[in-house]
Amino acid sequence: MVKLSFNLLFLLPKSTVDKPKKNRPDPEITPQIVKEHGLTIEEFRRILDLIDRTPNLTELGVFSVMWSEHCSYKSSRPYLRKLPVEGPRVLQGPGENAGVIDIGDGLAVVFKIESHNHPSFIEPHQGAATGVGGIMRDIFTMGARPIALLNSLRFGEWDEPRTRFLLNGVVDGISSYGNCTGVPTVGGEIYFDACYNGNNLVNAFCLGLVKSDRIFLANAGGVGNQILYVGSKTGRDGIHGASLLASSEFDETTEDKRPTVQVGDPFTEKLLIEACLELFKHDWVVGVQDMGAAGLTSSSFEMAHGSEAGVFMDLSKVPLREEGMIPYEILLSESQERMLFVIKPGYESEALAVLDKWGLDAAIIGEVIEEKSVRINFEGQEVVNLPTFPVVDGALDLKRELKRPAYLDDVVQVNLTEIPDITRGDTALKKLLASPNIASREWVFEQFDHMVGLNTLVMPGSDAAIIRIKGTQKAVALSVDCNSHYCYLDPYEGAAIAVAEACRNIVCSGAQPIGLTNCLNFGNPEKPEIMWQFQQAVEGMGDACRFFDIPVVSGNVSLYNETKGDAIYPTPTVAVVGLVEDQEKIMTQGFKKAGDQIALIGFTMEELGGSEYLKVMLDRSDGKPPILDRKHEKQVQSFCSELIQKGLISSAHDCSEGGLAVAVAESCFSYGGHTLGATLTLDQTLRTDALLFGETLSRIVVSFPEERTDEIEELAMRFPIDFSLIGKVGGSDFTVNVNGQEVIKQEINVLKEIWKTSLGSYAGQVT
Amino acid sequence: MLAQIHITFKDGVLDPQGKTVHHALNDLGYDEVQEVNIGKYMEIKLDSASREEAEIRVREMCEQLLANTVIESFRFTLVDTE
Amino acid sequence: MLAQIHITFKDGVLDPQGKTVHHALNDLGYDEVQEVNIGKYMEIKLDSASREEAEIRVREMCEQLLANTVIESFRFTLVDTE
Amino acid sequence: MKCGVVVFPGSNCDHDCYHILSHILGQETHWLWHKEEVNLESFDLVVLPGGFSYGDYLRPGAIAGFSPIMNTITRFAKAGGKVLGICNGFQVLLECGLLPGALIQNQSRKFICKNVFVSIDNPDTDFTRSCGDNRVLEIPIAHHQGSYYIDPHSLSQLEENKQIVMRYCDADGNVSSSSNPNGSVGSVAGVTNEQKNVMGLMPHPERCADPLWPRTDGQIIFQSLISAS
Ligand SMILES: Nc1ncnc2c1ncn2[C@@H]1O[C@H](COP(=O)(O)OP(=O)(O)O)[C@@H](O)[C@H]1O
Ligand SMILES: [Mg+2]
Repeated sequence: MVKLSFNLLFLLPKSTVDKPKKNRPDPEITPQIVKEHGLTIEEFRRILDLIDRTPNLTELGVFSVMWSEHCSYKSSRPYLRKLPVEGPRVLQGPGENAGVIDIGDGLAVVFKIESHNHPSFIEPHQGAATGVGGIMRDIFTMGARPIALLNSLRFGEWDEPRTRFLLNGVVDGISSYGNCTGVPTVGGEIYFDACYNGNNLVNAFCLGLVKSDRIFLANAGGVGNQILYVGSKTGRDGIHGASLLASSEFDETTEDKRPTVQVGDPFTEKLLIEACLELFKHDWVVGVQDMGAAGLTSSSFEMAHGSEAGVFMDLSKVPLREEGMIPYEILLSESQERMLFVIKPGYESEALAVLDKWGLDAAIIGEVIEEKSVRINFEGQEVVNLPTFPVVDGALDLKRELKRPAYLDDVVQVNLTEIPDITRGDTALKKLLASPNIASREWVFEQFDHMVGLNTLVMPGSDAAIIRIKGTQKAVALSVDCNSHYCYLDPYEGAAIAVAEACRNIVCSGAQPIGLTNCLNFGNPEKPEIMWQFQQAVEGMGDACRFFDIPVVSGNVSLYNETKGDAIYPTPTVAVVGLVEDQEKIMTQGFKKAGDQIALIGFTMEELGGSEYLKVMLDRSDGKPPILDRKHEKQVQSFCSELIQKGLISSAHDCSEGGLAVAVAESCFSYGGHTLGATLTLDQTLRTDALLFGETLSRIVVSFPEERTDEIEELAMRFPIDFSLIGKVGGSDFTVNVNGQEVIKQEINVLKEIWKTSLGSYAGQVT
Repeated sequence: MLAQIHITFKDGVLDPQGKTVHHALNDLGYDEVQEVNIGKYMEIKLDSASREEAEIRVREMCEQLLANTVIESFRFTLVDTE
Repeated sequence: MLAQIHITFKDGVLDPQGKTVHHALNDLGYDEVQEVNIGKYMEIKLDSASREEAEIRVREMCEQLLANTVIESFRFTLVDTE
Repeated sequence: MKCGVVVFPGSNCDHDCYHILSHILGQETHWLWHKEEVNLESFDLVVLPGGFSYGDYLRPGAIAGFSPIMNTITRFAKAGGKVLGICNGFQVLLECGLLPGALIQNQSRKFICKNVFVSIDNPDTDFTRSCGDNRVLEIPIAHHQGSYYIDPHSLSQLEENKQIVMRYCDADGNVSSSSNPNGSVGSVAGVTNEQKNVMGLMPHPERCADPLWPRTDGQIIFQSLISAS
C-alpha cells in the first residue's frame, strides 16, 4: 500500500473549520488516521481535491462512512446498473429506502431485503434482531405499514461447533424482535453448508402496504423546513473507527473496548411504526429517512443531496443516551430505532405532540438551507461544513479486477457411470428428509408469530406465503430463494436459477410475479475471482429478470463475507413478490384428498450435479448444476397458473432440493393439514437415483380430483407441455413403483416424524 | 457451595428494559429514580471439591454459557453452604 | 444511593429457565451443578433524602411493580454512592 | 353489543380484535387509549388485546397494569361489566389482580405460535355459552410466557368455583401433559374471576373468527358475548 508522506500533508490547505475548543483537541490528520478510516490514499487525495482543504477528524469520519463499500456501493454499482428496474407497475425503483410496486385499487407494496451478516456472527441474537428492525424501518420510512417479514438464513454445517449456537441465537433474535413489533414473519429459507462455517448469513426482508399517493421519499424540500429527530436517544453504538477513538494518542479517557454490537429495542420500534404512520397522515411532513448504517450522517447528507439543498444541524440538540459524547460520535453512532423527518415550519409543536403521545424522544435539531452543504454545529462551534455532492456521490466507482476462478475448471459434469445406481430408495429418502437442508422448518417458524395481523392466508410451510390485502380481493405471495451451491458451480446460471425458482414458488401459490428484490452476499471484492462471481451472478440475475419480465426494485450488497481467506459460496438471494387478484384462487402444496390424481408438469433428466442427494449420500458437492431452459420454465409456470386460475387443481408444489420423491413426500405432510399417503407409479428409462432424487428444474407436482383428468390432459396437449400422471393420493404409506418394481415403501407417518423432528432435535442439543 | 452470579450489560450497551422500567417508575411517582439497570441473578448450588476449583469452574460456566460476554459482564461470589 | 434488588422465584414455582440451564450445564460436563435458580438483578440509582426514606420507597416499588409477589420474592440492599 | 378495544403502547392484536368485532361480527366497537379514563358505563364489553405492551419488559403485562385506563376498567369489572383479556391482555389482568394466578415462561423457553386444541371446561359462562355440544375448539396460540401458575390450594378453589374456562387438550378433547403446549398447571388455558364477568385466556379467538379461513372456532367466544348482552 502506498503511504501518504507527511510532507504532502504539510502542503495541504489548512482546515477552515474551527476546531471544537471545549472538547478534545482535533488531532492532525495523519496517514495512519486516514488508513484507520478505511480510506485509500487515492480516495484521500480525491477528498482533498473535491473540498479543496483538509477535512477535520469529524469530516474525515463522515467521508469514511459515506465512502465505505456499505454506503457507496463503489465495487458493485457499475454492475447493479445493468439490472432491469423498470416496468409498468414500478412506482419506485432502486435508489430510495425500498422499492414500490403498484398493485391496483390505489394501493402499492413496498419491499426490500437487507443483510445483517457480520453483526449476527458476532452476536447472533442482537445481530439478527437489529437486522429485522433495520429492514422494517426502511419500509415504514416510505410511509407504508409493514405487514410481512421473511428471512433467508445460512449457517455452517451441523457438525461445526458454532452452528447450533448461531442457529438458536439468530432464530431467537428474529422471534423476539419481529413478534414484539406485531409484524408477522411468514416465511424464509435456511441452508446449512460448510462454506458458511465462518460467516453465517442473515438476510431480512420486509413488505409494507401503502396508498399509492402517500409514498414518502428521503426528501428535504424547501429552505426553512425543519429537521426533526425521532426515536431512541443516541448512544455510542457501533461507531465506525472505534479503535481509533480509543487509541491513547488523542483520547486519554480511554475506556474498555466498547462492544460493537447494538442491542435492539423492538418496543421502541413498534412505537416508532405507529407514531410515524400517524405523522404521515399530515401534509406538513415533507420527507423522512431512517438512520441506518452511518446514522445521522447518511440520513442528513442523503436528504440534502436528494433535494438539491443543504442542511444545518445543531448536534447539541440531539437527544443523547450517554454523557460526554463528541460530534464525531454523535454523527457516526449507529444507535437503532431512530428516524429523521423533515417538516414544514410552523408545525413543530403538532409533530412533537404526536411523538409525545407515543412516548418517543424527539427534537428539532436543524433546518434546510439553500447552500448545497451540510453544516453542523456543536456547542456553538461549527464542526462540519461539507458540500453534499462530494460526500454522497463523490466516491469513484472502483473498476475491480475480474478473473474466472480456477476451481471452475474442475467442475465438470458428474460422471454417472462412477456412481452405482440404487435398487431401493428408502434409505436415501429417509436420510434426505432428515437432512439439514430439507427437514421441516417447523421448529423455526413456530417461534415466529406468523399469524398476527390476520392476513396470513397461507402460513409458512408452503412454497410461498400469502398475505391478503384487507378491503380488496387481492393478496400478495412472497418467496425468498437461492441455491448457493449451484451459484458456486456456476454463478451466472445459479443466480438465474434462483430467480426462476422464486418465481416458480410464487406461481405454485396462485400468484403472478410482479417484482423482485435481492441481497448479494459475496466474499472479498478485492479478489478478482470473487468480483468475477459477483459480475456473473448479477448478469445472470439481470438476464433472468429480463426474460421473466420482473423488475428489480430494491436490494442490498454484502461483501467481505469471508474468514481467514475462505469466502462463502456466492449467495445472490432473491425475494420475489407476486400478486393474487382473487383470494379464492390461491394454492398450497399439500395434498387435499385421498383418491386425487398426482401428476408432474415438466420432465425429469439424469441430473445429479450439485444435488442434495450427492451431498447427503456420497458426500460429494461437485458437478454441474441442473440446466435451466428458460423458455421451458416459462411454459411450465404459465401452464401451472392456468390450471390454478381455472380452478382445476387441488395442490401444486415445485420440485427442488431432494427431487421428485421429496417433493411428493412434502405434499403428503403438508403442515397444519392432515397427512395423506401416496403411491407413485413411474415408467422410466432413467437411473432410479436421478429419477427419484435428481434436481431437474422446471418441474411441478400437482394433484386434482380424478374426474378432471381428461380435461387437464387435454389442456396440456393443446398447450403443449410435458405432463404425466404419476400416481395417486391415499393410503397410509408412501410407495414408489418404477417399471413395475417397488423401490420405496414406507409408512407416511414414520417419514413425517423423521422430517418434522430433525431440525428441532438438532437445535435442542447441548454441545 | 453456592455461587451467586450477577450478570449485567456492559457500559454503553442499551438496556431497553431498564429504560422502560425507569419511565414506569417515574410515571408511578417515584421521581427520585435516576437510573435503572436490569440484569440477571443466578444461584447455582455446587458440589465442588474446593473453593479454588469452584472458582475456576464457575468462571468457565459464565464464559461458556451463562453470560453473553459480547454485551454482558458477570461477577460472582461463592458462599459456603454447610 | 444505589438500590441493589434481587428478585427470585418463590419455592414451588417451577423455573423453566433454571431447569434448562441446569441440564445444559450438566450436559456440558459440569456434573457438580446441583441446582440452578435464575432471577433478576436490578440496580436503581436513587436521589433520596435519607436511607430510611429510600428503604421505604424501594420496598414499595418492589411490591407495586418490580416483583410479582404471586410468584416472586425480593430482597434489596442500599449502598451509598457518594 | 358496544365494545371497547384497549390500546396500550405495544399492543399488536388490537387491530385484529377490532376487525373481528366490528367488520366480521358487526358490533359497535371503539378504541380505548391507555391514557384515557373514559366513561365505560354504556359499554357491554372491554377487550384487552394481545401483543407486547411495554415490550413485555420486566414482566408481560406488568407495566400496562398501571395504565390510567386500568382504573376505569377495574371499576367497570367490579360493577359487573364484561372484560376479555387475550394473551397479553390476560397477562395484564393477572398483573393487576383482576384474575388469580400468574403466567411464566413456556416450558420450552421458546415463543410458540401454532394451532392447539382447547376443551371448554365451563360452558356455562357468558364467554362460552354458544359452544353448544362443540366442546373442543381448534385455536391458535402465540406467546412466550403462557405457562399458567397458581398454587395447588388456589387451583382447587378455581376448580370448585368453576373458574377454569378452558384447558389445553388433544383433538379428541383429552387433557394430558402431552397436549399441554406450555407447561401450564392443570393445562389451564383460560380462567374467569369469581363473578365470571372477567375472563383471560392465552389462545387467540380473534385469529380464528374470520370466515376467510377454514375454521372459525374463535367466533364461539364472541358469539357467546353477543348473546349475553
Ligand atoms: N443488489 C441490488 N439490486 C438493486 N438495488 C440495490 C441493490 N443493492 C442496493 N440497491 C439499492 O440501493 C439503494 C441503497 O441501498 P442501501 O444502502 O442498502 O439502503 P439503506 O441506505 O436504506 O440501507 C437502495 O435503494 C437499494 O434498494
Ligand atoms: Mg434506509
